[in-house]
Amino acid sequence: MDYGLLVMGAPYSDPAPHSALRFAEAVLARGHRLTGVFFYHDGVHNASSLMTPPQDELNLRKAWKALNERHGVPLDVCIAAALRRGIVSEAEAARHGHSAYNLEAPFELTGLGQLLTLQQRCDRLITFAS
Amino acid sequence: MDYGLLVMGAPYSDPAPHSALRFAEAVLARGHRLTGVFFYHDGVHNASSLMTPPQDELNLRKAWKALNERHGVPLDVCIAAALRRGIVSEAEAARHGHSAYNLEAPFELTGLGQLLTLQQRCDRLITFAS
Amino acid sequence: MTLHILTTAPNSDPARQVEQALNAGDTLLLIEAAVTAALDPQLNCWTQPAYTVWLLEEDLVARGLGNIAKKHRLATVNMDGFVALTEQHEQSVTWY
Amino acid sequence: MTLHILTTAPNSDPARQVEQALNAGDTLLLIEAAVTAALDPQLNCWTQPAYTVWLLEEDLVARGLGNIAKKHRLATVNMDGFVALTEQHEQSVTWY
Amino acid sequence: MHASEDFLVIIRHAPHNASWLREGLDAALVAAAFGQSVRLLFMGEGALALCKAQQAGAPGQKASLPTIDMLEMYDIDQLNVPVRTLDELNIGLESLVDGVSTLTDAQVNALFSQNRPILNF
Amino acid sequence: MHASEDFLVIIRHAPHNASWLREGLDAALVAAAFGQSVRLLFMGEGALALCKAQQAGAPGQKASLPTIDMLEMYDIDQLNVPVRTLDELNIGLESLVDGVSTLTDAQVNALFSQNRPILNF
Repeated sequence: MDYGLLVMGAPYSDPAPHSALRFAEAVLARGHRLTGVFFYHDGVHNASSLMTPPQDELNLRKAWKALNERHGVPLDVCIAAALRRGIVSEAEAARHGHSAYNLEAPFELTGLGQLLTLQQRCDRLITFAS
Repeated sequence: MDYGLLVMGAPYSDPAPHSALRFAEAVLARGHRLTGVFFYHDGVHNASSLMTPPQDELNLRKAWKALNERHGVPLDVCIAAALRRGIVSEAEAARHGHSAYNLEAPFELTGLGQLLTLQQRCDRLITFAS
Repeated sequence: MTLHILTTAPNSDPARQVEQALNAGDTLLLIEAAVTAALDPQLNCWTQPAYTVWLLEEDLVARGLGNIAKKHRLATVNMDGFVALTEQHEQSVTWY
Repeated sequence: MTLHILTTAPNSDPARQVEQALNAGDTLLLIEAAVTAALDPQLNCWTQPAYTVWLLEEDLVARGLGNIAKKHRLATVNMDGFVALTEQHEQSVTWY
Repeated sequence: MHASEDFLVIIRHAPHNASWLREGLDAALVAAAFGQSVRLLFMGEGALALCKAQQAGAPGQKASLPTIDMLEMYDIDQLNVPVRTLDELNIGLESLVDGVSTLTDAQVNALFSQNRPILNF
Repeated sequence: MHASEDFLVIIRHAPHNASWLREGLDAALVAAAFGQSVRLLFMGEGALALCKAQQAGAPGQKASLPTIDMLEMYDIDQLNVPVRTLDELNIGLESLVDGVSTLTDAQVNALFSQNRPILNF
């Protein structure tokens, strides 16, 4: 089957991204396809390349990135939710006069329409939020 | 009197920083001193210089910065809570190999001990969290 | 005497917890989501005589509950009054 | 048939809301903070016959509640079983 | 999932409290813009989003009522609130914006028995 | 506020659920390191932090039990739980770590009647 995930919690503040990652691994282990992950609400913080957890803790961004590298899963981040919360790509940084950015590939800023597209393309859309 | 504020909510995700800012203005308007603001838990996101709200919305970081500029209020951010959540100063960025940073003066990364010091130095410590 | 500040709705865990903490003579200030308590004058906090309860006016008005609070004759303070309450109470605890 | 996923404690708003949404034949999966429901076998979700309830094993064990769930003979699934439940239900709703 | 189905968006968070309300309503508007027929269900504190007397919050805090008013322009005319929610909040239908319809427990239940896309905020 | 007073830290959030528990315990440890005599009150879901059978969560999720075990080293030996909390959670004292003492409603109430620094997590 084709699965999509909607992740709406921030790492370290919320267990939702941890649950979503474990679920993603289990989906793939059962032979399904993961069509995409959409990050909305506080979930946009999963994309932060400045995330610096202590060394004995999982770096959630790197874990999502590894999922993308191994299985080609697109990682889409809602642009409106992200900008408000200080998650900015190189292009958006330039547009808004910031001298730095903290979102880079494989994460992509995209509109909320992408969530609707994901929902339509998938057999199952599972939401992770706490 | 000497007031200290403890802010533990993120802008846009939580009303706590809005309440704290309005309270800070009222404290000063009544002739009190604001000895410091300490940002802990998700409150560390108040310091993000990449925060990019729509133009018709208040930029919370700029509002805190203005409070500092007008009244010299120190803005201390818990370093452990901040690093996990991707809030990083220039020095910490260098230390952890990041090529960008999103926390700058007047916000300062500091240890949790600073919260205890603030509590001891103030007549009143008021917590804002939701 | 302690000032207890509640920021969550009346049926939330923190609302139950603050009731365990309130002593006779204390003050309870309802801000943010807690101001929805104005809708129900039968709630415990409005019917007990042991402590004083205030609603934060700005948060009440923002949610469209100002008139309902007036109708129920509930006491409100503005932000300046919030600061005054903290002056009067040496200690405050926020429940969220 | 819908799979309802609850992530909050049994006395929370979302826990009350999911009860309004559950239809006969539906499935309720308790994950994250919701697994504390294992402590109380008298909770409505354990005593009604209309829908099936599962606890997510990993979250139960992490919180030290694995043995209590066993003692109360409550049904658990692991992450693989969670995926299986989503295969069996065309629709899922998460309550948080 | 096809465009003809009734797309259900559930709003359970109050205004001024977090961006849940705003981000939930945004999702409803985008679904409508995608040609879906959207039904909104306001449960629990979410019903306060319909309070017609609400205003903007503190300076810079955006009001959400204008978004509620915009729903009609997107052909979202199903604004449902459970009777149970109104009872629990002790709020009357006359305090809410026009065009809200109430649902019995059985009607709420029935919304979830039909197979349709659901987003829960 | 002086160092001799009993510093009260309240923990109301469960393990694995957010960083509230960890960050609350960190504050207690720092207060103790500052020479304060710290008392911990575990209310509501916070009492689950004392569950002795708890383990690390998913890979990379840090366990909080080791921090509870560390409290003694910082001379934090007052671990209080309201009887009401144990009743509401339906959990017995035997499921919790050693050294926890229960408080009646009146005792909980009394904790808040004395003037002392309080941090509420």
